[in-house]
Amino acid sequence: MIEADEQFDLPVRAAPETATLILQLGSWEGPLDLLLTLARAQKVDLAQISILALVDQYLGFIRDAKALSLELAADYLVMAAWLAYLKSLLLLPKDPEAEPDPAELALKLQFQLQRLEAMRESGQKLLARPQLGWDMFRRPNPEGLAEEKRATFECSYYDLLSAYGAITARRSRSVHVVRRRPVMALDEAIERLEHLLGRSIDWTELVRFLPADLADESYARSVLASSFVAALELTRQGKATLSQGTAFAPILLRARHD
Amino acid sequence: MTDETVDFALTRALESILFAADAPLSLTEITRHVGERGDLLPTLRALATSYEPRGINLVERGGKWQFQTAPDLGHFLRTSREMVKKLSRAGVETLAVIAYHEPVTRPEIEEIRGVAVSGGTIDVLMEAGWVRPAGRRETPGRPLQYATTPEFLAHFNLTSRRDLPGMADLKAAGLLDREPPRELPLPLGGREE
Amino acid sequence: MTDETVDFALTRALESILFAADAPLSLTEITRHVGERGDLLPTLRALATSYEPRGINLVERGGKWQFQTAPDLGHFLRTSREMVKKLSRAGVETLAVIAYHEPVTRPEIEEIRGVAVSGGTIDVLMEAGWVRPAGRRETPGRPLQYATTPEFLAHFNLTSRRDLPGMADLKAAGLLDREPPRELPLPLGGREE
Repeated sequence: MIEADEQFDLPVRAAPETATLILQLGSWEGPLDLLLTLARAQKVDLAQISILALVDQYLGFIRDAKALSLELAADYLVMAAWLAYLKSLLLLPKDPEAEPDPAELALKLQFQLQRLEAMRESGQKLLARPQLGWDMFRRPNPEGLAEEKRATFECSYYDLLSAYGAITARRSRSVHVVRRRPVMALDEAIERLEHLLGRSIDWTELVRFLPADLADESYARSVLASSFVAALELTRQGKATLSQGTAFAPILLRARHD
Repeated sequence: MTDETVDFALTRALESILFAADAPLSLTEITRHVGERGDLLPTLRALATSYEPRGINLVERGGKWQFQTAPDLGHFLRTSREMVKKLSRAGVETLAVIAYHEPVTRPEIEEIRGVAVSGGTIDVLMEAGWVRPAGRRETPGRPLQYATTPEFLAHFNLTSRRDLPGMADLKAAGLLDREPPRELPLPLGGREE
Repeated sequence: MTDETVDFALTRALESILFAADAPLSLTEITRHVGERGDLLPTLRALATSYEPRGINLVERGGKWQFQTAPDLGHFLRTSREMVKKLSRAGVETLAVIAYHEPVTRPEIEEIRGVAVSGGTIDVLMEAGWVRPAGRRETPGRPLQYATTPEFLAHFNLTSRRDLPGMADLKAAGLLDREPPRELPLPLGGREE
């Protein structure tokens, strides 16, 4: 503690900063920022700040701003209303039943101011640290590390041989296993027709010489075509005579006897 | 070969790899280049110690290793063209909030700062490579969380977040608790800038 | 300050300057960074000597100084990640056809296999080091021929291609009786895979 009479020896101090806190609403980032600035002006540890004094300062500030007809953002006014409410709670006689507890609300405001202050200081401390590209430098053009991806392939001798075996098996099947084609060969048809015709001298329709109930349609058509050509061939050889009344009429056939 | 010469060969390999790398390397990445050689950390730490008094330092930043010049020699190396990115006050504060509280959601950043955080502020931090989205918080609305990157640690010459200035004190004071004692009914929601 | 500590400070400055430089630096360029400090050469040479056993070396080339990785450590700067891949069925078959019929052209391989052979299949066999181009066939179109490599013989532990079992051996081993698994012979011109 400084004794009263000692103060005369002290150098003249600068005027306290509170006096310089003039209205400059635009430069605060919202009500909390303004509250923090006001709290800082109290020049005490934020943990020991008088919330009541702070609330009065804020409300006074808002009142002055309105007197100067400065435009106040809505959130400044909302905060003012809330702080006025908090002030009324703090001034009323202590009611243990009160919900919320005004002391707790004041503590929380204090906590929030402390936390914002802490983050603000930490940001500045961070910026004061050595920084890459200003204090420290990395190599500007490092060669870089190359990474080649090399694949090794897996294939056993057995895989190789069984693959070739499979190909060979495939090929041999396609060479030797001839699919039965559903046709009656011309030779077969001639032989058959000649045998059936025999020595018959009655005109008989060609279709009557065809085998009955041919299930396979394509085979039936092949039989018809081959038998017709066979009939023409037998006629050419002089072994049969062909007759047809009109176009698309049934083709008639009989053995020829000279 | 004695143990000592084996270590020496490994040390040389680590030096060359970290020197040639075009980005800080994690232990996994280093192992890919030197092959499986057991725990590399003791050798890396010994190497870092041997470089400490030199003009080149080997440092670990967020689990990644890199060579860089000693922080006190910047004045030899700066050219007038280089300029430190000027962050706005909102940017510095938001970066500090994210770094000290990560992972943190935007509503939480806004609550701490007492103003709405404009999209541009977080954008600038992400563009600088210091901040990244870090998954969603499994709470109603599943808000996106933000965290810092290894590049942030490297930029500010920090080995890990534990080295953030004042980290231990802030933690002890309870100022980094995600939830204050109970939810604050303070009406906040001003606009920044 | 003794001479020694002055030299040490200069040494650190030189280290950082040469490390952060984007090109080899001449004495004049180094002087521009550190300022006039008398003859830098002895300090540079001492620094180079101190780095000699390390994985990073300081070297002078045509009057310009630079750090570089030690020349014997190049292999650490490249990694080859080995990936084991199973050869596809098309690959195995194509390899077998080439082995039994070399030198063989692609149309011939396709005829024997009964399916079109994609260029990728032969590429994979060449990447594996088992197949090589073996000149052009002197027929219309001069198609490229393929043959196996010594690596092919080594991989399958064969002394020469004559060691490949003949048809009779394959039959005796039951390898000609089996149904080809899954893949059916497609008419020529079909796509494989």
